Amino acid sequence: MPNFVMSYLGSTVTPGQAGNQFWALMYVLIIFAGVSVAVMAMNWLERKALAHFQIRLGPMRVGPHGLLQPFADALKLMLKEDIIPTEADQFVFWVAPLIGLLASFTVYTVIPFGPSQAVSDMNIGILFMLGVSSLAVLGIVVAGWASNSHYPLIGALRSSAQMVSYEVAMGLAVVSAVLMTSMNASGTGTLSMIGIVQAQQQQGIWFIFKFFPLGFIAFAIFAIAMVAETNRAPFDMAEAESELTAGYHTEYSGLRWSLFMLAEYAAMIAVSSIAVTLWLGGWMRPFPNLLQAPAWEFIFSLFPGLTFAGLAAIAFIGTARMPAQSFFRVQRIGLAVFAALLGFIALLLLVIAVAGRTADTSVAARFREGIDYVYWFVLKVAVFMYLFIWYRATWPRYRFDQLMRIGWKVMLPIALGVLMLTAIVGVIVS
Amino acid sequence: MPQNYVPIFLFLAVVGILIPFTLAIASIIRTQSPNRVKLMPYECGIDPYDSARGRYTIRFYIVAILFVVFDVETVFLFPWAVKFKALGVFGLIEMLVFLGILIVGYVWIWKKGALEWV
Amino acid sequence: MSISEKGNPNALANAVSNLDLDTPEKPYLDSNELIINMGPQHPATHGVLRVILKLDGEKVLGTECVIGYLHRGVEKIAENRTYTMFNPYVDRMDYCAAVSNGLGYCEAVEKLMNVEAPARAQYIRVILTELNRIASHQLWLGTHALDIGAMTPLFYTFRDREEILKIFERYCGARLTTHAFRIGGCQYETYAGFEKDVTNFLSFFAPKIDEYEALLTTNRIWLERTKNVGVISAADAIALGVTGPVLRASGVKWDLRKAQPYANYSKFDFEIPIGENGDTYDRYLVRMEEMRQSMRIIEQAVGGIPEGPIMGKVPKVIKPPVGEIYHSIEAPKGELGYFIVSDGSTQPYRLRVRPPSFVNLQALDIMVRGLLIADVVAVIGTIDIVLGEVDR
Amino acid sequence: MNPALNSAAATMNTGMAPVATPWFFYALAGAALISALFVITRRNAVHSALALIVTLLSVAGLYLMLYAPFVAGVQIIVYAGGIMVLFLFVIMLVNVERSSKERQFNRIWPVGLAAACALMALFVSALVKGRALFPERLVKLSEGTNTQDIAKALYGDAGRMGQYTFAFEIASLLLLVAILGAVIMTKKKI
Amino acid sequence: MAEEVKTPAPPPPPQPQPAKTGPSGGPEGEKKPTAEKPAAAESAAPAKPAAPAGKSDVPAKAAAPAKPAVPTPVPWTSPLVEKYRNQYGSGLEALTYLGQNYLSVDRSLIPDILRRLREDEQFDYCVDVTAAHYPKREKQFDVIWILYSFARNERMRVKTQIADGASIASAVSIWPTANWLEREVYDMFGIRFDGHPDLKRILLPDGWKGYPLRKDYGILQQDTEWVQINLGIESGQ
Repeated sequence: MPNFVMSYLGSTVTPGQAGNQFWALMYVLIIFAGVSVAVMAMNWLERKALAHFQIRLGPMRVGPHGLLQPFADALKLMLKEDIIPTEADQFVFWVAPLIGLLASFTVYTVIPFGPSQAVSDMNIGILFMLGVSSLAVLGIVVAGWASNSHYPLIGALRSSAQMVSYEVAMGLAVVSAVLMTSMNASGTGTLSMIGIVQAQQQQGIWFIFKFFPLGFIAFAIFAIAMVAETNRAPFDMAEAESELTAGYHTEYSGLRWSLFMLAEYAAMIAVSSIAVTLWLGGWMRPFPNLLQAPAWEFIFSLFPGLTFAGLAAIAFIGTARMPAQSFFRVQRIGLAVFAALLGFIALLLLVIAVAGRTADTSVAARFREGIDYVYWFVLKVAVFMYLFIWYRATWPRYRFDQLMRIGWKVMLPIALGVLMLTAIVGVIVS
Repeated sequence: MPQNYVPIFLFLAVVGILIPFTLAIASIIRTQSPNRVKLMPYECGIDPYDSARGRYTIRFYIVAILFVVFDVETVFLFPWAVKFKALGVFGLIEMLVFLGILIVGYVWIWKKGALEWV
Repeated sequence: MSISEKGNPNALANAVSNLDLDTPEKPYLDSNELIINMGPQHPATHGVLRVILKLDGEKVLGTECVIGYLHRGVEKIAENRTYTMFNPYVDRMDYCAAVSNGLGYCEAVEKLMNVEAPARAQYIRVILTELNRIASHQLWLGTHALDIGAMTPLFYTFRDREEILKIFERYCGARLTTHAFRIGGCQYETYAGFEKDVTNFLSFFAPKIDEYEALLTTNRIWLERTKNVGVISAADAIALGVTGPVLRASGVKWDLRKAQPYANYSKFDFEIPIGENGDTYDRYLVRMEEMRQSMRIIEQAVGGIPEGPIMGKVPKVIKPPVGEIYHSIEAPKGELGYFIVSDGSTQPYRLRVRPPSFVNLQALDIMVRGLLIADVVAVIGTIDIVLGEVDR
Repeated sequence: MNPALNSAAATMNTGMAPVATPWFFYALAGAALISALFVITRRNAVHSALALIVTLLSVAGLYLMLYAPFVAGVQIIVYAGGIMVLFLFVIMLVNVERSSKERQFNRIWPVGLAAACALMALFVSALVKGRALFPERLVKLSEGTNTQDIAKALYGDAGRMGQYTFAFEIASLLLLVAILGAVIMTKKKI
Repeated sequence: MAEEVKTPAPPPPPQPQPAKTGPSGGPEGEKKPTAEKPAAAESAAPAKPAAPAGKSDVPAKAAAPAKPAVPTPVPWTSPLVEKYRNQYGSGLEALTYLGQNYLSVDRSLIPDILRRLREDEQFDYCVDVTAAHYPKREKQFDVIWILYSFARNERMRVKTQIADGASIASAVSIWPTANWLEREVYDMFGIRFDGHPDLKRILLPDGWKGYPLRKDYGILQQDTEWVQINLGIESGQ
């Protein structure tokens, strides 16, 4: 049994390619659980970060520094009454959140957390991601229609129009990244997510810097479009609470409502992953070609452990700073335990980093590599997650016509222009 | 089914089983006490004047059809992009002609104001 | 997007009239007009305002305001209370600017009785009223920005408003419905350190306004959302009786503190900020500048508080002579007037409040026609209504 | 290292090993058929549209089985993601509540039936004649380089016109007409 | 529209109780318009007691500090007043009380005089329209317009008396702002305004019975029937 597990840890291809459906199922379950936890963490982080932007504390009561707040919320949502309006179309109302959820989760099939740390690698990876994530529109528009109420209907139409509008610019930006993948000796590019990262590795440059500033502009187009695509501020027209109360999910309540939230956050992570994969070198650590020496390799492999060590230190400081009243005792203990947990993880990661420092093909080394890949990928995605929060704290909301105008009259021409310029430059260079 | 597409269905199955399962669990433990006002469509506490299933504005239709057109165009671009270097100048000109024709249409609808929302 | 021809009363009159709620079936491919209730249970109508919107898609074809959800019969209560007993009630109308309400009421009754508050009381009144104007504008700014989707300014303004409320609390024990003034002067002497608190606040608050402006004034999205939105021309504004910052943003340089100075405003040096286009952005700028001007007034006043009594010679039982009076002040939201008819008894025979929000709200329809749903909330926010005052 | 795994990896470059093909085929084909039946029998247009989405996605799955992933991707992006949004918007432009009360089959249903039978006959004949109808080479596009092969067919190779280059350029004219038509139809005032 | 001056037979109906009593010597109050205010009431012409009515209350310690000067309405003389007095004669009476000017006008003159005040005299801002109820009087209601002129920086009031059930011309076509103000007067007093585009209740619900600001409407009184039906509260309170 340990051998079995170890052999897969050392695998060089994704389980999908290897055709091992059992291990693929394991990956699927891990990713499902991981994304759910990430959404919860994101929820907590968003509330805390937003609160600190706004000079308040955010959740502080449930668990130390509100760490258990997402769990409390989940429990509350489970217990809340599930209201389906009498006028609503019961079946469609039921199925709508499921559509969104299926769409935003299925794309994780091809997200490459590492060269072999993905469920599957498809020849049409990026096409699949764009296509499936565009299906989320259907869930939203159907949800608004099923509610049979004005605000959800307007919200649904708005957000679907918004999503399809920005999908155009998004697709064009993606094409210009795909163009770059074919700038190699064989002249053949790829749509595979893993292939795209490997192309960046081969060419020795993140595509965001390729043909500067063309790559950067394409990336910027994508980064803007992805905010609109996920209905986040400043493009959160769909659920503009000051206009449409809650947009397309106004009539949804309880757990069913939380499914929409889950889908939205999962989609945020998914589109950020696309951006990271296409332009930011995916799982690659910084300067993989410049700083190639084994020493550098070792130093960078310490990062995951050090990050957790830092988090543990923050948690310990938080424990120390808590008021020394008996009222806070449970919370102090909780935070201390949490800090210890983080510290333990940090220790574990550091041990693995040291054990796997020899760049051979031993299982420990492969395992260490895997952790590095996932770490750098998640770190890059986390930066985007933070940006999402930052946007929300800073900017007012666009009006719907302005949003559409930007989508069709600004983003689309720029994306087209960048695409054509990239192609021309590409032909000239080669 | 080629082996590396099977995980898609695994993913669909996992989500499609786990989520309804959660909903079912929740439906057992949650309270349920509906009344007429609760089940009314929300419109700020006032009974709506009419059903929301009326006809909404035509502009969304224009957006959707433009989206389909540009979507198809993007789909054409993908295979070109992966072979782009091998196709060379010839492929570039091909694609510029293709895009050029579409850009003519795009400029036309811009001029006609179909991209204006109001 | 003013629909009237330069204040033509007939056009305006028709515009303000009610909505035709019938939605005729339109021919094929034409969308139906949609009728939507915005409010009373809506996050952005600042209370229990209900606006019936007639929409074509997102475009507003017309609106009708339904108000009165917060009607408490303030004017009827006034007829059944003595002048002194009614004084706290006025705080409950515009609860964001309770001090201004109290000032207007006390001055009106004083005028009816032909007494004047002593100089020291006048200074205290001006300081507190201007502080209250800042507080009211802060509340407006926070909620208005929130309506437009900027969450953060709300918390900044509430943080800073707290400092003003602390001064109020130390002065009279209450934070919101202060009941700070009495007929004939002030009841409370300033507490020790009042001047210092006010001065501290001024130095604390000056950079804060810049902070708000840094967040919004040059923000591109803010500009797009507010420029040329909810435009009302000066002629329209006058015809519709709009007052306060809304009127000034349309370019009419009219402020009761200058035009018909009350209290001792004539002693202070300050500017009346005006706008040019009468759009939401100008109203925003005018209010921001008004906060600065209020600080100027406070600065001058707090340095010059004279010694002396704080109450004028007012009998214990207030019985104004028979007569009627109209007195109005420049409340943060516009002209707040009290029309009092006295029959010589201890209770007002009739007390009419001319609320600025009520009259200003009438301009909503003109301002939002042809705009989009999102602009409706922006315009409601920019008119700065308080439903307690609209409905009384 | 797991030897089975490496051998599996080795197959990757040549082509994908099929997994449980009949099961997937019957499941997908069944889903496509049943949902297609729902499309025409549901009175509520939105229900029909949802059923149609299932049909289209099942067909996309069938394309995957045929080692044509690019076509499957296009099916998802264009049909399920694009056209269905268009359909739903159009459904919202008609009064669903009224139209669902109208009669569903009008008098030309025999014609429709005849057309369906003719199509059926075509399919049966294709099934019977089998390979004779289709040249072998078209089936040979390998999964791993599917997109690249399509690119070759569409855009040519190394300076030569591809098989469908001309058709591809014509397609852009078609798209142009679609844009113009949509705008002219919906914006009558222009 | 009563274009023609009807010169009502009796002199302007008596001022309501609150208007007048006592000695003279009206101070102008502290509100001193800064702009070119036309000659105000300084020249206290011989007090022309508008009407005998008035309950002639002993001014209860009317509190003016130094001189026991209880203010009283004095005639308001200005070119504006002269102009209209010449035209309308006794249908109109101009007074100043505590420095605030008002015109008491016969009901039939109202639409005409309001229009002229806006168009000829630049009273372009209608501050308020309100009313007061005097149940003991024959003409039970005072309707009051408070006007302001930006050009003159001057405020004035126009008053008229109407009987219960009578209606009065709407000023909406003169000042659009009168729309809601008139609706409120209608809502609270039941005074109807002819020519108002949409005269319905504004603060109270549409089906409400009774006019709360009338003196015969008790402070605790409610339309119990409405409350029972619409709010489902048994007691109706």
